[in-house]
Amino acid sequence: MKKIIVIILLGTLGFYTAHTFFDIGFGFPHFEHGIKDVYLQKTVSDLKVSNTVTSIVVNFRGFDTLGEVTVLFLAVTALGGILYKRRHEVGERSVLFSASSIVTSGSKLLFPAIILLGVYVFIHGHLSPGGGFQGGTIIATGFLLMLLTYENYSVNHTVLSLVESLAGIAFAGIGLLGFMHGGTFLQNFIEPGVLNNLFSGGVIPIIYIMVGFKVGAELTGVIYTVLHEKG
Amino acid sequence: MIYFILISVLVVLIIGAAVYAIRQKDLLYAVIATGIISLILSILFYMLQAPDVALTEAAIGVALTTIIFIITIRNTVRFEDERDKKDKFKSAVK
Amino acid sequence: MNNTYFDLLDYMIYGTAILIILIGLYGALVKKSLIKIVIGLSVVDSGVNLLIVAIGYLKGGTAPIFSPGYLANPIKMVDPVPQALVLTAIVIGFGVTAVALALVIRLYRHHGTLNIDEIKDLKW
Amino acid sequence: MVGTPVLFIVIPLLAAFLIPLLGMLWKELVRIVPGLVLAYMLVLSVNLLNHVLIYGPIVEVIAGWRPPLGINLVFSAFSGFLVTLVVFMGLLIWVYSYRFKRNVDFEPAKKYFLLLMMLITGSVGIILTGDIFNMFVFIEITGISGYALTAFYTGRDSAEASFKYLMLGSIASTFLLLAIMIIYSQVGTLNMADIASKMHTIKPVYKIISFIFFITAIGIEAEIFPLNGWAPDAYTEAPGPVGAAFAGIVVKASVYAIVRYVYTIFDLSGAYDFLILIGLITLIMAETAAIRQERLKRMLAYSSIGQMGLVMVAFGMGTEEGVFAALFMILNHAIIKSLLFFSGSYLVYNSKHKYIKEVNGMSKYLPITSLLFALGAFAIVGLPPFAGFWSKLSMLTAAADSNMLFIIALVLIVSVVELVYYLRVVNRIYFFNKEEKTEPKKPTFNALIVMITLGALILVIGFYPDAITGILHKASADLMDKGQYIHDVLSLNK
Amino acid sequence: MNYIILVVFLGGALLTFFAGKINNVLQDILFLASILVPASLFFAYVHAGNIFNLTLGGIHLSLGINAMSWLFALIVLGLGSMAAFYSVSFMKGKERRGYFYFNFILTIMAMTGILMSRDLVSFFIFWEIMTWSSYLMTVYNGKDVQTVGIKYFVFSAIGAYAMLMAIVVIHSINGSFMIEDLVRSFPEMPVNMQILIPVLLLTGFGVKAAIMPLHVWAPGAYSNAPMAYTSIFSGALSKMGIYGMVIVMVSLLSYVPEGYWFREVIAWMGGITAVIGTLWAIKQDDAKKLLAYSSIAQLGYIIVGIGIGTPLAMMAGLFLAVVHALFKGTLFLAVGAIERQTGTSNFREVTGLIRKMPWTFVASLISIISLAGIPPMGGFVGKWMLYESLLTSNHYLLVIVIFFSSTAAFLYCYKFLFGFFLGQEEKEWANVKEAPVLMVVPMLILSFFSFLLGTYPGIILKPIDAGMQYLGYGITQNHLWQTSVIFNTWGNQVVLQPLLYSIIAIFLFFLIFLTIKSFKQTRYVTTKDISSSGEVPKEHENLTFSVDFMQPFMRAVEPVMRRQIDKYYTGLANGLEALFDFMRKIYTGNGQTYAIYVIVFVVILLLFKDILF
Repeated sequence: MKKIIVIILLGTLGFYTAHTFFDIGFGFPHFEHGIKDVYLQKTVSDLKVSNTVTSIVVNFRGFDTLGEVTVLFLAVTALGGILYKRRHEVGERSVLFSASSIVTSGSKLLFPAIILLGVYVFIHGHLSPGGGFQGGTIIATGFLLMLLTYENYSVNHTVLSLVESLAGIAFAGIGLLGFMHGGTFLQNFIEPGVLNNLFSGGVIPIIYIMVGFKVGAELTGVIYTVLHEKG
Repeated sequence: MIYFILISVLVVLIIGAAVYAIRQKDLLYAVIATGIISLILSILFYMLQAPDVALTEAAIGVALTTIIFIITIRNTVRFEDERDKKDKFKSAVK
Repeated sequence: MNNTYFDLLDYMIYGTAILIILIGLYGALVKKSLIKIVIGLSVVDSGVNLLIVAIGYLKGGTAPIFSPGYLANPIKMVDPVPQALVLTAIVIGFGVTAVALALVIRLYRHHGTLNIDEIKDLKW
Repeated sequence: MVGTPVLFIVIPLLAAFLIPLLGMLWKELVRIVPGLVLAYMLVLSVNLLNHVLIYGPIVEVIAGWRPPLGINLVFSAFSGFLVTLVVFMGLLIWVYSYRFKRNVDFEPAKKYFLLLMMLITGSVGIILTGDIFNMFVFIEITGISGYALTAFYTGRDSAEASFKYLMLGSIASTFLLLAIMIIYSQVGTLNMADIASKMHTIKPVYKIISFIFFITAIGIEAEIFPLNGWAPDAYTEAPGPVGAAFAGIVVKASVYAIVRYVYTIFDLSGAYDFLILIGLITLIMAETAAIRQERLKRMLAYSSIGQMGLVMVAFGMGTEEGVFAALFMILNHAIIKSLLFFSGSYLVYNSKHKYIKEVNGMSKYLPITSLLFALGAFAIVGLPPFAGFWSKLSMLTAAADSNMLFIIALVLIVSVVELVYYLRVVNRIYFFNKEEKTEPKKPTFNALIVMITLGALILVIGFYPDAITGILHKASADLMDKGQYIHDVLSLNK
Repeated sequence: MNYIILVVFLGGALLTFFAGKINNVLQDILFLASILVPASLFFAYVHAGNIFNLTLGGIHLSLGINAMSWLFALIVLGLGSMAAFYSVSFMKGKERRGYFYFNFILTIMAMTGILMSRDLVSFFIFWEIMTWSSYLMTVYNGKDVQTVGIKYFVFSAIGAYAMLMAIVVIHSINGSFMIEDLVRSFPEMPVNMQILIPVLLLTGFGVKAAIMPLHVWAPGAYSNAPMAYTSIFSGALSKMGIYGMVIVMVSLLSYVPEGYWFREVIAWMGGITAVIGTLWAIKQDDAKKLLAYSSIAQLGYIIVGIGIGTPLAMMAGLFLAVVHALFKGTLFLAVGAIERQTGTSNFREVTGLIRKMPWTFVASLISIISLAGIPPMGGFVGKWMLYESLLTSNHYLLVIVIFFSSTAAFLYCYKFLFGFFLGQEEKEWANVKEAPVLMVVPMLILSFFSFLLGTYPGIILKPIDAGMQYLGYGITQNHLWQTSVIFNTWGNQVVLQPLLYSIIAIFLFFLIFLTIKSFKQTRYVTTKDISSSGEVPKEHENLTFSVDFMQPFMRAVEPVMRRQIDKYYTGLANGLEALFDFMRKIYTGNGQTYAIYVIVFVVILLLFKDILF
């Protein structure tokens, strides 16, 4: 009964949503004089950033990104709060168990490579696809691999939160520097340089690297917290 | 044409995976199915000319989300209908 | 390449996205297991992300990246804004899912079950 | 000018990132820093509000791009008033809970203050931002802080409440994203003022559907009737001050969002009537649900929901008087309901389930707390000469001027219901004999200060409403002038 | 000056409240001062011309006084001062003194404020302050707070909110809250408003005046409040309802054609209230309840007078209002004194106090005579004028109703008098003393005034006349008083009074003489000791004289009594609560259900989007 009602409801909802979106149409520009044209133009001319998505994420809509890393930060905090137990309540059962030696040695080999990849991705965020989020997540996957294979592998929590905090402070701090230099928060106050150079885009790569560190640390924190949750 | 077929296959796969994820009683498989959804999604993103999104989705959706789901399942129960499963085990033992 | 295929494609991506949303919602609304509900919600997120990216798509467009040695025409680029939004949405969705799963663990600790029908001490 | 609106977001964020580090240096900093930040925000907002009332709104640009491109923050009389209110309430909540959590371990305490600060920051962000997607981000910040704060006490059913909240919040964000994308696909911009100026070009169907999605998404946070299932649970299970924060801060921000959509962004004429309709339904359902509650906080939660319904009715009138009344009610509700939550949580401090019957006879043990609770109860039902009366009067006057006699009658009938359940509690406090099991807990000094401040505010506004009406008038005029908003944002006369 | 009085009241209330922490005597002194100082200030300095204007919250408030409200202020402050003296003694040694004094002063302040209000908002503010302060007094004992107290407040709130609705409607039409503007513009309002506004206002005032279907709160509230306060509650506070009704009936309704029906209906409602109140009063065994119902009945008379609205009827109504304040105030004070001295106010238990509390008896006797409408007390004059006015305006049926009610009132008058003071003396009450001086003197003063008004009604008829002229009645200086047939030279002296006095004196003499004599001649037994009849009564049977002595009468009127309107209200309230309890089940506690509600909400909006937007 409940299922039927839900299906009917969802059907109606789906009908209207689908109707709307089909009507909007797919694969052609829907509007004129949108902001995207300006973005595409300014990212080359003003910011000298070849990846438009990066320039949007970090500069045009950098405020969103600040909020977003905050969301992740809060998620880590929330996880700690929600899963918090007093010492005597902590149980014995762990989700972890040791892996075979092939896996362990393989992971050992892979780990630096993954980290390197992550770093590469976020350093080149303004040039190629990828950036802070992607690089950060890749780094987190690297740590995840290590955490899964080595039962006793532990990330230094202090370092983690230090990285996280410092990266966050750097992000906001750079924003404030922009405020002092250019009058607006997150202003790109460094000379953008030449398009497609590694050192181009002014503060954008710096911020994105910070985002990378922060996201990496936060996601590792999430994994770490959940993984060390003992029933 | 190939492009079209590829997308069709992906679309069918992703919907299949979604249905499977919802219908599967074994939560572990369901979670794997969500991982597959994310994987196909990232391919779709790539085909929709969104490489950044594809990268993110691949890393977060496939790896991280799946793993925290799995950890949760290991910390709680594996099957959707806890009671049923226990009974089934019991009957199987008998 | 035939135009009709592209027409079908028009509906296909949107349709898939909406279908995934609906399937996810169905899971979240009907399934009893808390983990299943969270799975449903994360499936919904996936669908929404696909929908958002699809809105910015331009037929025959290129990724919004001005790579060297590759003549990029801003007019032929897909809309980068939805992609930027989706990046944010994905990360936020991950954060919410993580919190949800932590709550699931807490609830299991407290109630010893994951059946949502049995977890309603607070009502009326 | 002392600062700019962006500092409302950046300073707390910096502090939030710093707090884990500071906690390593000296544990007390974890408590103190959020308070300092909130105090700074209050000073800032008061200063900015003063400035804004004289010189007109401040439009803050971020990353140096003019509004249709970049994200902007708008600190006008309307949003500035709400920000000041929110920050003020936040500071009081901080003071109230400063020692409240001393019996809790350090780890959660650290998180508590951090999350509380971020809850307030998120709400401030919702109010200040001039960009719909940015608003989504802030709603999520608020949401995640809210989930975590709701689940703060491990001993209670708080995880259940939090999960319900999260479930609905997650559905809300889905709808919000859908709505944002429908709008974006039509106008190609995310800036509120830009959207508002281009709204007439959108096909009505899209407009309506995206509005429906918006109202659903934000309605979940703003606790309108069929969407508010999470609210009573969350209010009940969250720590006392957090309940006050939900009632005094989060809901206010969400109602602001709804109002911004209805008044500025969308130009749907039916939206106003819809607000009235939904507000009335919320009011009636919540107040009737409240009358038979067995738990004190749950009753307060339903009452709070009902009050927000009333606020929405006032906003739905669409006249400047109505907006004025609604703002007045928001102010009063923030003050009074916080007082009720604060004093109420001391009345049932040591109780597990917070049953109403456990307040019996508390007046002998907690005289001041009881008196303040009674004051709050009298004020919230709108008895003169307390603060609630003026807002109720202005609301009814506005309704009468819009010729809504039926609504006046309905609102007044519901007020009688409200009166009954509040009086029952007050009677229990004063005239019943204490239950054997209950153990009264004397309020801590800082809690007492906060409660007395709120009580004094109730009396001040009650006896001298002019203290606040000037600002309210300017704020409501500011909201009504949509063209001015668009002009201010898009042409940036800074 | 106007606002200074209110500020003094308010400050006095707060000071008195906190003085209790220091010293009880100080508190008493402050209490008296904060009643008497503003009262004397009022009579010394406030005149019709002084108007104090204030703008608060964008609303123009105005305080001032007119001849009509001066009359009511006389009742409020006069009775209030007397009751204040009484209270000091009454409250000695009781708990919650600060609470009592605070609310007492606040009530007086609120009533003064109501009378001073020249605009509807301040009227409403003071009205509500009066309501909640009197509510707080009603629950003072902590007895039945969840039933009686809530009932009182709910009815008051319904009334007040009806009034509030009227106020905002008036504002939306007039753009002004001033009462003058309302009076001026009322005849030009649309007809539906001309009906709606009086109905709403009369509901509000009717609650306080305990008019028939809205009276159910009164018995409980009157009897639950401390008696020192109930004298004000019944004597003065209910007059605020009358005051409001006067404004509505005269200033508004007499200028529109529909007004006639309103007046008739209200008059009839008053008549019915009088009858029902009287019948219920007879049935009571508790003096407080009896007086409470009696108050309802007496207010019924007043409402009849105001409802009829001819000059004489109005005068009768207002006169009765003053007199009622005097005698009912005294009676409640007397019951308070008895209760304080004996610990109970039940006729079944207390008898034969005439020798123990002679002064209380004297005050009660005078007041009861006045209540019953027997000459030469004030009550007689008022009732006579009422009959007269009813007859001259051709309301013969109403005359019968009122007459029946007043006649039946003798039963409870007798019951009151006999139950407490006459009858056999019991050992249980042998040690009862007369109440303290501070309690006796106010009663005697008040009863003296009842007496004085019977002899010199002109004392009060002059202010009434002034008030009525303010309301727009013609100059009535003497001719009105002369319309009365018997006493055609009322005003300053009544010609036939010597005759009446002698009749009364003889009657009284015999009454008292016979009663006292019968004590001496009969064997002194307890009420339980009845050996003359065949059966030996059981121990728990109460054979006090006053119990059930009008059984046959009650049996005759039982069909009327059985339909207790209170029961319908209770049924309605319980039904509503059950409904609400059912409705809140919609919050099932299941998060999934809530999520489904969200989808239902969206789908409904989507389906009805064309209608809604």
